[in-house]
Amino acid sequence: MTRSPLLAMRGIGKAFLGAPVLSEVDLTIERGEVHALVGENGAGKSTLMKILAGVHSADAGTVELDGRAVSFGHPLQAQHAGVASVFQEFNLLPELTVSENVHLGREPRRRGLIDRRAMTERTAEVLSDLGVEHLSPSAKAGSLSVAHQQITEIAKALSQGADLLCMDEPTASLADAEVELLYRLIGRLRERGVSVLYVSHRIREIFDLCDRITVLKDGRLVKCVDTTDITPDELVTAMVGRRIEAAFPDRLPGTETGEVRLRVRGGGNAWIDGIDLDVRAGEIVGLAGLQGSGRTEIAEAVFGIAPFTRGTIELDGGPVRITGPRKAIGAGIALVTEDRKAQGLALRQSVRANARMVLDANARVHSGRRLDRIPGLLSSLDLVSRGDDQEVRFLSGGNQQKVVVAKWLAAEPGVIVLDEPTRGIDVGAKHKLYSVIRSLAAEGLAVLLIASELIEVIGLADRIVVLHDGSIAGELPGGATEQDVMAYATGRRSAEAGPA
Amino acid sequence: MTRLRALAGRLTNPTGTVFILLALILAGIFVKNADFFAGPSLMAFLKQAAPLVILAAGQYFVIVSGNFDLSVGALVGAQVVIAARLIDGEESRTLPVLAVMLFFGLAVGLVNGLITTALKVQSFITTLGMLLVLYGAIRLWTGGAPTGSLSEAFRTPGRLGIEGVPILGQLPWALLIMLALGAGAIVLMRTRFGRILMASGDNDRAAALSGARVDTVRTAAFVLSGLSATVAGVLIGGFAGVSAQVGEGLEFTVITAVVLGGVVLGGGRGTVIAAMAGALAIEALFTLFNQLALPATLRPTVQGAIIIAAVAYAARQRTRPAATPATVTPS
Amino acid sequence: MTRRLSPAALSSTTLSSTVLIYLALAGVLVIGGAAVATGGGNLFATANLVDMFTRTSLTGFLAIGMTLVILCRSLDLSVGYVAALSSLVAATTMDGDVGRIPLAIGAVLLVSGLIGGANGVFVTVLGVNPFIATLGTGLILKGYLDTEYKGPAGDVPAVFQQFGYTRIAFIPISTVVMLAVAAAAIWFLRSTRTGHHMYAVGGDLDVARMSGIRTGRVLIAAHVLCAMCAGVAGLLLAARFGTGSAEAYTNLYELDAIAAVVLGGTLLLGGKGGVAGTVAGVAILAVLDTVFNVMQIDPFAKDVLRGAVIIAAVAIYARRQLDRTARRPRFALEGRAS
Amino acid sequence: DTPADTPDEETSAESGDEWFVQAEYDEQLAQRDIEPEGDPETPWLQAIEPEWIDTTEYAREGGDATVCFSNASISNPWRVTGWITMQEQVAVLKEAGDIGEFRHSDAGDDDDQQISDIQAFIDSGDCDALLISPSTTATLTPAVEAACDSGVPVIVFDRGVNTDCAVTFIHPIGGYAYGADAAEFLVDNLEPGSKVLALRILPGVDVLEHRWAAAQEIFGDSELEVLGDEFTGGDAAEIKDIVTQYLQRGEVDGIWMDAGDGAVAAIEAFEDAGKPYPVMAGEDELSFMRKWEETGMTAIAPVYSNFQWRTPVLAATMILAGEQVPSEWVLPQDPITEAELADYLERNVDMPSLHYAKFGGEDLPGFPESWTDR
Ligand SMILES: Nc1ncnc2c1ncn2[C@@H]1O[C@H](COP(=O)(O)OP(=O)(O)OP(=O)(O)O)[C@@H](O)[C@H]1O
Ligand SMILES: Nc1ncnc2c1ncn2[C@@H]1O[C@H](COP(=O)(O)OP(=O)(O)OP(=O)(O)O)[C@@H](O)[C@H]1O
Ligand SMILES: [Mg+2]
Ligand SMILES: [Mg+2]
Repeated sequence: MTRSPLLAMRGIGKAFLGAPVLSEVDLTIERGEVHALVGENGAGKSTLMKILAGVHSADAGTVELDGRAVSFGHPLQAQHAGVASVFQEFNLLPELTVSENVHLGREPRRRGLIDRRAMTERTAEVLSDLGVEHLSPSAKAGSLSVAHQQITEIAKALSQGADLLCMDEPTASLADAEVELLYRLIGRLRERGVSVLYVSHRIREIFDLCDRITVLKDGRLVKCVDTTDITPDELVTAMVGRRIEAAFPDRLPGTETGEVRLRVRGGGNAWIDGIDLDVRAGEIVGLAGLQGSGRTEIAEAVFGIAPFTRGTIELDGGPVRITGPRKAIGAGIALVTEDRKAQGLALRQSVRANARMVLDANARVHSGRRLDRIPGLLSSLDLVSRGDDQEVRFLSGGNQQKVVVAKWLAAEPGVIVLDEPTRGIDVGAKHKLYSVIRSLAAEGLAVLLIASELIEVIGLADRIVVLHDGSIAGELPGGATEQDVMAYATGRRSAEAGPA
Repeated sequence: MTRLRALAGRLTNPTGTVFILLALILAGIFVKNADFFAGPSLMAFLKQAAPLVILAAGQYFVIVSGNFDLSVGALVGAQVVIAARLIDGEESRTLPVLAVMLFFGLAVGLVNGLITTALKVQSFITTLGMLLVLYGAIRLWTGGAPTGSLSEAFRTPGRLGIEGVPILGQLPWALLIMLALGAGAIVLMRTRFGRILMASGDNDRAAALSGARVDTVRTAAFVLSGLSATVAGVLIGGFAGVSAQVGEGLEFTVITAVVLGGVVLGGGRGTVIAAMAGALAIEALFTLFNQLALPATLRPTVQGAIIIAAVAYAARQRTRPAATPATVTPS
Repeated sequence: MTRRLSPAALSSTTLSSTVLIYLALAGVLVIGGAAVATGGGNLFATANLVDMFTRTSLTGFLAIGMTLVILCRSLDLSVGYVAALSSLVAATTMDGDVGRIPLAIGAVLLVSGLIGGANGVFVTVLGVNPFIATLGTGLILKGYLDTEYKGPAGDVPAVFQQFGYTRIAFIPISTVVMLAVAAAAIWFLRSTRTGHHMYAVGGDLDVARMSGIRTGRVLIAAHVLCAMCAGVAGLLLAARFGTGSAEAYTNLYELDAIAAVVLGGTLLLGGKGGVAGTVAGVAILAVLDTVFNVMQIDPFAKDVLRGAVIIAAVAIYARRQLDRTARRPRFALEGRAS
Repeated sequence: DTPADTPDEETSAESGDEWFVQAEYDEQLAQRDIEPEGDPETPWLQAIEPEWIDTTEYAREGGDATVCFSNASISNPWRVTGWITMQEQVAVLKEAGDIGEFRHSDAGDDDDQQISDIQAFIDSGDCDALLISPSTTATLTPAVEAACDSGVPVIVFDRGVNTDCAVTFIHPIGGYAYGADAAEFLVDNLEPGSKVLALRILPGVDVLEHRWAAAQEIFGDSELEVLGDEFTGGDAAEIKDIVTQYLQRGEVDGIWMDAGDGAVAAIEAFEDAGKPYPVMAGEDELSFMRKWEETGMTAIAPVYSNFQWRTPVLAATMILAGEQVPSEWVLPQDPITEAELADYLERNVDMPSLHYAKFGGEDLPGFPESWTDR
């Protein structure tokens, strides 16, 4: 008799508010296996994982753990069944300490009471298991660096002693050294017979760590293969559905690189320093760097959210003082923020209300002509919606992002800063955005593009400015290799030293 | 057919709940006493409901922008007392005193708004404090009980109307003021101000990053609430004269009315017309209680149960998705 | 990572909020003491101390319970009604019979607990905003009280009245009990899972749920405990009145309790604060009352001052909160820090 | 003997009329006709059937006594008027050297607060006499008992407490008499079969409940029809609204009120509906009395003697001087009839509208400024 796999999910289907996110997805994980789950943004990876973790319940399909059918109505049930999860979004409470966060929901008890000493000791154990130093169990989570927060999340999942550990992009905010730690740890878990479900966009990690790969695309299972049976190129093709070279549209004919529109000299504040930046009309400048390297801070400084306290900004050759978003908008700057739900959209308002928000809020850019342009703008972005009256929270992520872009384009800016514009949106929408970015350049806008997926910066930007630790580490032409960018981004090479 | 469906859809959405409720209550009144719908008695009902409707509109602005105004009841009371003391029966003082009252209402709203936005004190606390301050200060000023008296002119808007209108009898000024202000509120919500107010309540960060002056519009909402309390004070004082208890507890009634109208505490959702309908529903409910001769002591119980049920029903509607197919925006 | 932690705690604050609040209390005592002294009085005379302590107990019970619901990002506007009803349940159950005291206490805790449970269910299961849900419960209770009790009812035996009147040295027994309940609540929040989870539920409902916390149960537990605290407040009312009184609900005790909680540094948005601060908040209000009384301040001026003090105190806390939203700087304000 | 077949008389009696005590009702109605002892010019010193008691044990040398006063509240115009009168009386006694210091605390209608206030006075040990105007009868009883035990002479006025430990309890005849004055007037002035609406402030307050209990007793024996009894919170807008609604449904011939607050609003409802004025029982509150005169309607102003606020301070000085006081000091309580209307309006011509005609402070030095310019 063959032992049943540790986990067997069959025919899983899930829809949010009528929009299908997963359909007919199968996933099996053997004991001691490290199983990769890959797919484009919005493919449904996190959703599948959340169904497994009891956060969402599936609309269709069955889940078997250890050969027994299970159905989790609450995350607690999943935990009890031996499934531990590290979620994609941070899942920590800033006011609680590391050890409280690690044990949240499962506090050790002695005689019915929370045993804080045991809690601290166990946390220290898990952390040292992870090989982490300099992370005090009694530090408040809110005071930690992003990397330490991520480690706390991992510790939280590990401490559950689960049979199946699910990790959704655990390395997204980790530096190389910390990623190494995680590798070693996963190796040790595998030896103990623990299975790992590993979600990541980093192809290299997948080939380094995983035994098998399940590929999702648009909520459907594309294939499930052994890592040894597939090459990275084939995997990417399977994920995207076409060859990657085709991924980025070419520079549009007639795009002319004109005068410098945005010029920053010696810009700095508490988080960034020594920023010299030129963006010309018709030019796309990419900002690359690791998580936390200060890309968003540059965007925020240019847009006046956290203004530069040193240095100068010039727009079209004239010095300007940008002290807040209203000043920036008045000066013709637009910022597509990195977190569209928290910063970009009023989710319960209609498409129309969101699209005209910038015009409504700023007398200086408000005009009847611009208002009249909005419907055309939305349709030129191929917005899919049930009409202008629909609340944007019911739109898919890509369409939400189109609304954000539309609201900024409505104001006809001269400079547009795009911070992670493709985060969490599906392939088709991504592509549409790529060509939108191209056409913005063709129309003579100065575009500053921030994207975590290096490939996007490389594929779209005319020039790439690489940041390291809050300062500019170097500048590369568009189409530079990933290695070159990473060399600057990780600080292995710096502008002063020149190319190695 | 599709129109019917659209109507049905609108009625089952959380904002529509209040219209169903209002219809049910009115039907109840009709069954009990069809005469209620005769012109004069209907006018009397609307005349007396007008202040709450106007207050609801004012409170709506504050709630939709993400705040609370607990000080309106005390402000209504203060305004009536101020009017009585300053007018002191002199007809000629009516207009100047009305100007003083408007200024006072504006100032109270402004202070509420500034404390909430600039000092970042939660509006619940700001307006609770303002309630205490107004309550105490006004009594301190008048030595505990209202003094003076209102002029005839002052009492006109709240008490009188256009006489001799066919069918209706008297067309109350209060009703006309209510309609005008209601229409004004609806129009205001369609202006840039209204849109920004709504967006600020929904997501103040997104609104601010779009260049909205979030603090300014929120403060303006408090000012509108202060002004609506002033108008309500003029109407209530006009309707019934001065008494020591004017306005007491109105804040809870009006917040309930607004929430009954499907406006969500926390901001960003609901329409001003539904909020005003919520106020009418509450007033109609009180009338129904009266028509049913429900023992006076029992009324709060029924009222509480109905409010919880209605808000729970609306909450249920809110989590249910509308199932119409998506289309590409036609170009 | 699409969601980052609010960087609230990034700055290296050495002063914990609770310490700050006790400093505020000390400040109020000093200023109040000085004010009284200029009028030739002594705020710290035994009589005044007794007065201050006495005034803490009733609001104290209510505010302790209120702290729990506010920590969970909820609210309870029905506590005044619950306290009034509890005083009646207690007095009518005792009915002058010493032997029935335990029964009465049990009945009060049961009734108030059930009401709290109903509040919790309205909020969690029916999804009604707590402001409206508990306002509605309050109205329901008001109707019941007005209909059922046309005035004071029941008879509290002298033994139980001691709960309202006896003191040990200059500390009233009711204050001792209140402090004991406060200690129990602090212990509960710190040492039991349900209590600890209240911070998580108020901090972030989704995070709490994803961490395996039964958020609904926690919220209901908070409401039950809050109502039971109101029940104890009702017992104290019964002890002090010698009878039960429906009229007690007219005093807007719920607003006092909320004010005390907020003065005590608990965020109305939940997730942060605690009972230790609340006790200080209650004490601040009690000191103010005593000072106003000793100084013979006009009752209406009292309201004005109270309102102003509450707003001012919360504005100061809010300012501190603001300072702390700053991100950890990487560079010094001028030039690079190396 | 199963409970099912015996009608539970006790409970039915209780739930029907918890507030009605036949003996007290009879006593109060009788007291209305008894000539009080004392000078009619100073009704606040008159007493109905007083039982004088000796107070020499409280006698104190040298004047300048510290008198403390725990007030329930000044949350309505009647109490505000009385409180001013009391302060004026105190000023006179201070001038005379009888009172050195007058301390007061205001409980804002909160029973628990008032208990604390009383305790604070006792604990301070400074009070030579303690005046208490209880916020609620039953609930303040233990606190008053504790005050009596402290040895300080305690004087209770307005609402009573369920103990006679106080040296004297000062009050007008009472709620039954008030309610009966009003109800009898309606019965006498309305045709049999007429319809009466009762407007009440709030439930559960004994002084108000007694008024209504007496009215029910009298209406029950009459041929008047009571349309309903409504709680208004004393809010004029609420009153006008309710009366308007009743008028929409049919005729209302008479209005009975348990207190005069907002009486004018009730009258206006008739005016605005174009209906004839009802026969009305209001109170000696001036806005009502002025409206009454202006309209010439048939009305009466029952009185809950506001001048009683002078008596406790005077009683305190008497007690501290060792003079005799009545153990229960029942003050006269005569309604103002049509015949006296003009006289009382004349005497109070400068007074503000929410003032009470029988406030009894005309002879105090602060008159009239202290009542007009607050
Ligand atoms: N709670 C929700 N309500 C509505 N829609 C949701 C919800 N959660 C996810 N979605 C939608 O479901 C789709 C799949 O989301 P999911 O997070 O599973 O993608 P993913 O594969 O994890 O993507 P990524 O790589 O960006 O993390 C997306 O279109 C997303 O907008
Ligand atoms: N320690 C922190 N705690 C909370 N928020 C932070 C912290 N550090 C940075 N942030 C916020 O997170 C966002 C990203 O920070 P930062 O600019 O340092 O990274 P980045 O280079 O933009 O990286 P990415 O955008 O890829 O996350 C910014 O909005 C910043 O305000
Ligand atoms: Mg994901
Ligand atoms: Mg960023």
